Amino acid sequence: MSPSLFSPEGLAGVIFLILIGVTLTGAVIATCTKRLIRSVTGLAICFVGVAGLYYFLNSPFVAMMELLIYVGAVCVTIAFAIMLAEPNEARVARKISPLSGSLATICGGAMAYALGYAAVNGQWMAPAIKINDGSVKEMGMSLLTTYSMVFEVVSIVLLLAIIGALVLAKAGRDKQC
Amino acid sequence: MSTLLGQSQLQETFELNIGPQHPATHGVLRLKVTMDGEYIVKAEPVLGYIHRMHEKMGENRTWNKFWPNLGRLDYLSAIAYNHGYAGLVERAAGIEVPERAEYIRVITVELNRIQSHLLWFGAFVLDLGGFTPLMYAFDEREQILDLLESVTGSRLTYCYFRFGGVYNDIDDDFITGTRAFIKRFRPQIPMYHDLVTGNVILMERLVDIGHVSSEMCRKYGATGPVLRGSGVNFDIRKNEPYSVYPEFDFDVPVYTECDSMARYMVRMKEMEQSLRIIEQALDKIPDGPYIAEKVPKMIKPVKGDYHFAVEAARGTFSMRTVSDGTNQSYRMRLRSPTYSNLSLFEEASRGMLLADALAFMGSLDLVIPEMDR
Amino acid sequence: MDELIRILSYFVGIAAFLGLNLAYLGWVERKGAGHIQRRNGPKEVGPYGLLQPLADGLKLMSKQLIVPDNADRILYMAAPVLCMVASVILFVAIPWGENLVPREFDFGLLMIFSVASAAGLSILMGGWASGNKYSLIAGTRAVSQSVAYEVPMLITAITIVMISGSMNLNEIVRQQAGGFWHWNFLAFNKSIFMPISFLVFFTCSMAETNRAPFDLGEAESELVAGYITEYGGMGFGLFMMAEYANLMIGCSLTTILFLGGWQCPFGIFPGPHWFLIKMYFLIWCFVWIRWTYPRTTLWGLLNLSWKYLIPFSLVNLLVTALFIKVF
Amino acid sequence: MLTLSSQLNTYLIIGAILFGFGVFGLIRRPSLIGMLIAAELVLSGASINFMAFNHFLAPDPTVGQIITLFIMAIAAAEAAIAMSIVVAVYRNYKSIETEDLAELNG
Amino acid sequence: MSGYFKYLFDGIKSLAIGLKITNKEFLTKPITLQYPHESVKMTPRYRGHIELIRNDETSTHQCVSCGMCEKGCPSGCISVKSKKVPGVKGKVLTAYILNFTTCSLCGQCVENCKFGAIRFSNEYNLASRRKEDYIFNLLERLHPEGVPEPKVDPELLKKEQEKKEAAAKAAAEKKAAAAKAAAEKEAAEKESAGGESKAEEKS
Amino acid sequence: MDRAKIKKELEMLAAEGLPAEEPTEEAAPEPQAADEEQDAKKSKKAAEEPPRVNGLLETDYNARGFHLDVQVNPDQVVAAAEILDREGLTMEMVTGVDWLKENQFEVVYDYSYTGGELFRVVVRARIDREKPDIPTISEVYPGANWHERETWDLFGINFVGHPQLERFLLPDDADFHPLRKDFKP
Repeated sequence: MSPSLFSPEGLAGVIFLILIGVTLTGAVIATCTKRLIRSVTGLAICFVGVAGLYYFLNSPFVAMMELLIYVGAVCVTIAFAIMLAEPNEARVARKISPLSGSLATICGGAMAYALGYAAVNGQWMAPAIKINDGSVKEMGMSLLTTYSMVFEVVSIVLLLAIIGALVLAKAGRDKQC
Repeated sequence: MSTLLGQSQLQETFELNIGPQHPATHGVLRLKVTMDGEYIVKAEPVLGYIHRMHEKMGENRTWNKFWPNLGRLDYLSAIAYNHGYAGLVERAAGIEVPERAEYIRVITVELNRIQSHLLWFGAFVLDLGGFTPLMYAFDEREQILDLLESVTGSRLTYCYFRFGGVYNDIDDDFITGTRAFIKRFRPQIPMYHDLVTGNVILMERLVDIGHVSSEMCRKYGATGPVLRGSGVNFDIRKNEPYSVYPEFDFDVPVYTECDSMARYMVRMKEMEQSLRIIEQALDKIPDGPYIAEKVPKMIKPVKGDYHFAVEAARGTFSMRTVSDGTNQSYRMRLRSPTYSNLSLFEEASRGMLLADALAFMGSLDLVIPEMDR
Repeated sequence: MDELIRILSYFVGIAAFLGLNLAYLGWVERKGAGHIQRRNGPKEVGPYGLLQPLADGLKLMSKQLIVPDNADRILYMAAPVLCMVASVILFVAIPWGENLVPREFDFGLLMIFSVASAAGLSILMGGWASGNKYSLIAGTRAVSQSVAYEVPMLITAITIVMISGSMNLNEIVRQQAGGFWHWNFLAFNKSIFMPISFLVFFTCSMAETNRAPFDLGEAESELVAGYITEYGGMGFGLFMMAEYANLMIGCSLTTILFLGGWQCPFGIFPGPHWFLIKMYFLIWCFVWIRWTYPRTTLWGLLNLSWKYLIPFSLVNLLVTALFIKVF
Repeated sequence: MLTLSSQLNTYLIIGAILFGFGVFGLIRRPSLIGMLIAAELVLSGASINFMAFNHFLAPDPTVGQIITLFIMAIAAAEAAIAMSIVVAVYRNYKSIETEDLAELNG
Repeated sequence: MSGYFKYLFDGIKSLAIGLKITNKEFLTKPITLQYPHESVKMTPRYRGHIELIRNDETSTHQCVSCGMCEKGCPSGCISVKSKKVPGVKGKVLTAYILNFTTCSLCGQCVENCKFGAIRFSNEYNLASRRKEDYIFNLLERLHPEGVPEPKVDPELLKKEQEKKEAAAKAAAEKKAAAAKAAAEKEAAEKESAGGESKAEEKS
Repeated sequence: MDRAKIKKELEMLAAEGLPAEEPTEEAAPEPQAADEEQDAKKSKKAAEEPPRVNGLLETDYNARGFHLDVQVNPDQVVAAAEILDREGLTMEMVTGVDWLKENQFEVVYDYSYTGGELFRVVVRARIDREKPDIPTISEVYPGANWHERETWDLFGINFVGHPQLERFLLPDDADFHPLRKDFKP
């Protein structure tokens, strides 16, 4: 049964379709353009779409975090890297060998097909009951109790990442001292 | 940073072209800057965009006809340049100047110096991103320009001095106006210090930035506030007295910090000292002719070299002429202070942040037409 | 259907309010700058120069859009639009009054931060796409600056979230009901450092919006006009409008988090007018500060962030946690 | 069409497509940064799956969200590290194209 | 640590002082002068372009076209054009052209003028889109209604005419003499030329 | 700074550069200079006088604006600069004079003392107009770099060893030296 286009549910459906479009367009831009900076833009668009999907999956918190971390931090970082490493993009027009292009298409297509096939044909069992509603409060509770390991690991990973990035940047910059 | 800048083959450098039209250069100066990120590896000034060959003009005109050129060198302290030329030719031709004329000269030169420093102050803070002090400085500067206009007739490119005196006499209106200006301007200086000098942001940008040692000044021939900001007590008005300067009681502000702040402070203090000189001159000014009576129409100095130096707003302006006994100069050489002051920029700016280097350049107080001549 | 009408009316309302504000904030800034500098500011177009924004807008719109030769055409065109869109979307979450909020998000605060972070990307894009070294430097500067100041800003915001127990902006305001002594910036019963925290947040929002004295991205004496060097006409206009929109968002957020949003200082007649008064007062402070101080450098900026703002916000976080635990 | 948002398969297929794009990009891109971008796509494809399962199937709906947040943290850390590696590599080799880095073959 | 806080407090204090000053300025009245609506009175010594002084007695200028201003001008922007009119003492100024685009307002011309015929005007509202608008004929500017004819002094005219006649007479005599001499010379030249040509033929 | 020492050293330097066969000329310039200041009319005839020989003149400051006037050989300017540098003087300017009649260029170096006492020294050297080579003093005084470059630009005097002898004030494609007396625009 399809809801009317102008009911709130129908509008939500339209927006969902738009979000899917945004995600896939972003993915296409991110992988198929020649200039890296456009790829990053595509990535950002894709993440905006993904954040919308998360919102539909009833977790606005993760959606916001997706925007904050991916668009605001990861994309900016990558854009920075591009600026530092390839400021003039002189050698953009490097030939991509047709072999790698077709290989990539085949691999990617096969992966997507396999995963999609598994997804559609899998027998997914809905749970009988939900023990909580997945709100931020519950999430915070379980993050600090059941899954506190994740919390700790994330903090260590981030710390290491910061130190590692500093060390690497320093080493690249100043070899002699 | 200097250790990092030492090995450049791995460095990621790029060239940045600042100018000839750029908000920070205040004129048509160009800087070819090689940058490493935000740091300057090498900054090479490129001059000559408004070169007008004043020296050749000096060779081709009679002594009298060279007057208007002086106002077009350093358009901000044009009267000091007038003074330099007047002194040079008077020395060469042996012309006596009446005392009143000398007093008038000193008053106008010092007014002009204040005006120049005010403009520099505004433009310097503008370089640092503060727009408002510029407007306040311009307000005061307008008063000076009005005063000078009422006596010289022009507002910027003065052509006021003549051999043996000045173009026309000052009147009582000018004297009362100048006194009123001094009274009005004195309390403004602490206001500037409150608004600008004490500001923590400005201090952060000026203190310990742009170090120029006295030895470096000597090697590069830097003079004026740059030299005095490096702790050298040298002022032509004191050390090589000309005109009636020995009769006045004034101090030469000297700061030993050698940084941009020191140069800034020197200029601010110099304004106060100029006010003192003007006050004394107004008190002491004698009556008498304002121009020597017997000035020959055709000036023919004795053959030989002559040299005369004055303290312009930016440093030592010295003129050297070679006379061959005719009524024209055989060779006229204008030594402009900022030319030498800027020549140390390339060395001093190495390893600086771009923003700091431009602030440092502002603290040198450049006037481009004077450099290019 | 009701929902649709509500959305539509809010859309129209926000558009009208925003358009008027973006136009006249420029006028306020110029007029304020003028009077601070002993001059008049705009005066000729209309009474008190009130039609000046119209004239400016007409001028900007009638200008030819010139794309520089070595610019990335698509990104060059897209960057100002992206910047503007990111700024405008934020207005959806701002509670102007108790019942006057376009969409009440449970995570309103988070939403504002996450969407605002996209503006940084657009500035980077604009700076990059212009194909000009000045723009590029300015873009990187602007972004590194906003990244640096996001840290103390978020920490301070988290303090507020801890106090209120909610990320809902309306809820945060509701908890500050009563006289001005209940507002968060004077909430000494929550943490003794709240006034300092307010100053930290205010400074950070100034830096986040690239306003003077933190306008390193468009430092005209160094980088000509920064990331908008190559933009003319409406491209420039959009960047300027986005700057003012960001200014409004920053001031609104400060108002909501610290100054009690739409609450009245004396506990009577709360409503949107109080919100607007507070917001405009803060905007005026921004203008006032901009025309008083010189610009900082990048190091000065980072020093301020790392040496002062981050330690203070962290200390405040700890003290708040302590207060919540103890009292 | 308008009820797609309430079907698990939609999300799974989108995740699969993103994953496929990621793999495609990883192979096709000649430069390190391009590969980094593709890797981000792979990660987000995976997190969509997590979120979808979390929403439709998990008895405890916090798990998937926590895992997704974990992935985000990893992605951010990865981006930071990768960026500094890229910059360091570029400083040494003046290139970020993988073919030019043959020295690293050992 | 105390230095840290001291620096902080000093900094905040300095910023507050700055804000106080700008606030005070904000509340005081602007000092600007709205130029097209109001304008400044120029000081009497203001140096605009030069102009001829009108003599109240003769209601015309005092220029005697000596050209001292032209000679003394460093930029060569003055050109004085004059002619001799019978019956008038001295030369009569027909055009005093000032090329204001090259004038540097140095004042040498005014100084050099021994007759007090020129001075600086007080005019500063000079704006135009065309360069040619700045080439002034000062004589026309002095007499916008039309340059009056110079007054002819009958006695002088008579004297001059006599002189002229005498001169013409003398000139005629001289001319005649010259013509005669020339004719003789020509003849002589012809002879020699003829000789030369003959010599050429011979060779 | 020691005036007497500077004077002595410069005098010796100038004497070194004198051609060996005319040692008697060394003493001659001083009275001649005195004449020049005392009697203005006489010096009008100076045009016919032969070009000055190397040597040191003590000039009247009030009349000329400098205290010492030294003429040295072109290859001695660096030595002179070193002497003055050792004593802490400032290089004020470097310039040239074109003596077309004598077919020579004169390179003039002005030094002054900024340490307090007033002292100005002029060092000059004459070079041939056909082959205008003179060593650079920019090694001693880096500030001379720009002055020499400008002098090259305007006169065509070649400062041997100068690090960057390129067009400075004039455009890069200029092929003339405008301050030469035979320059026709």
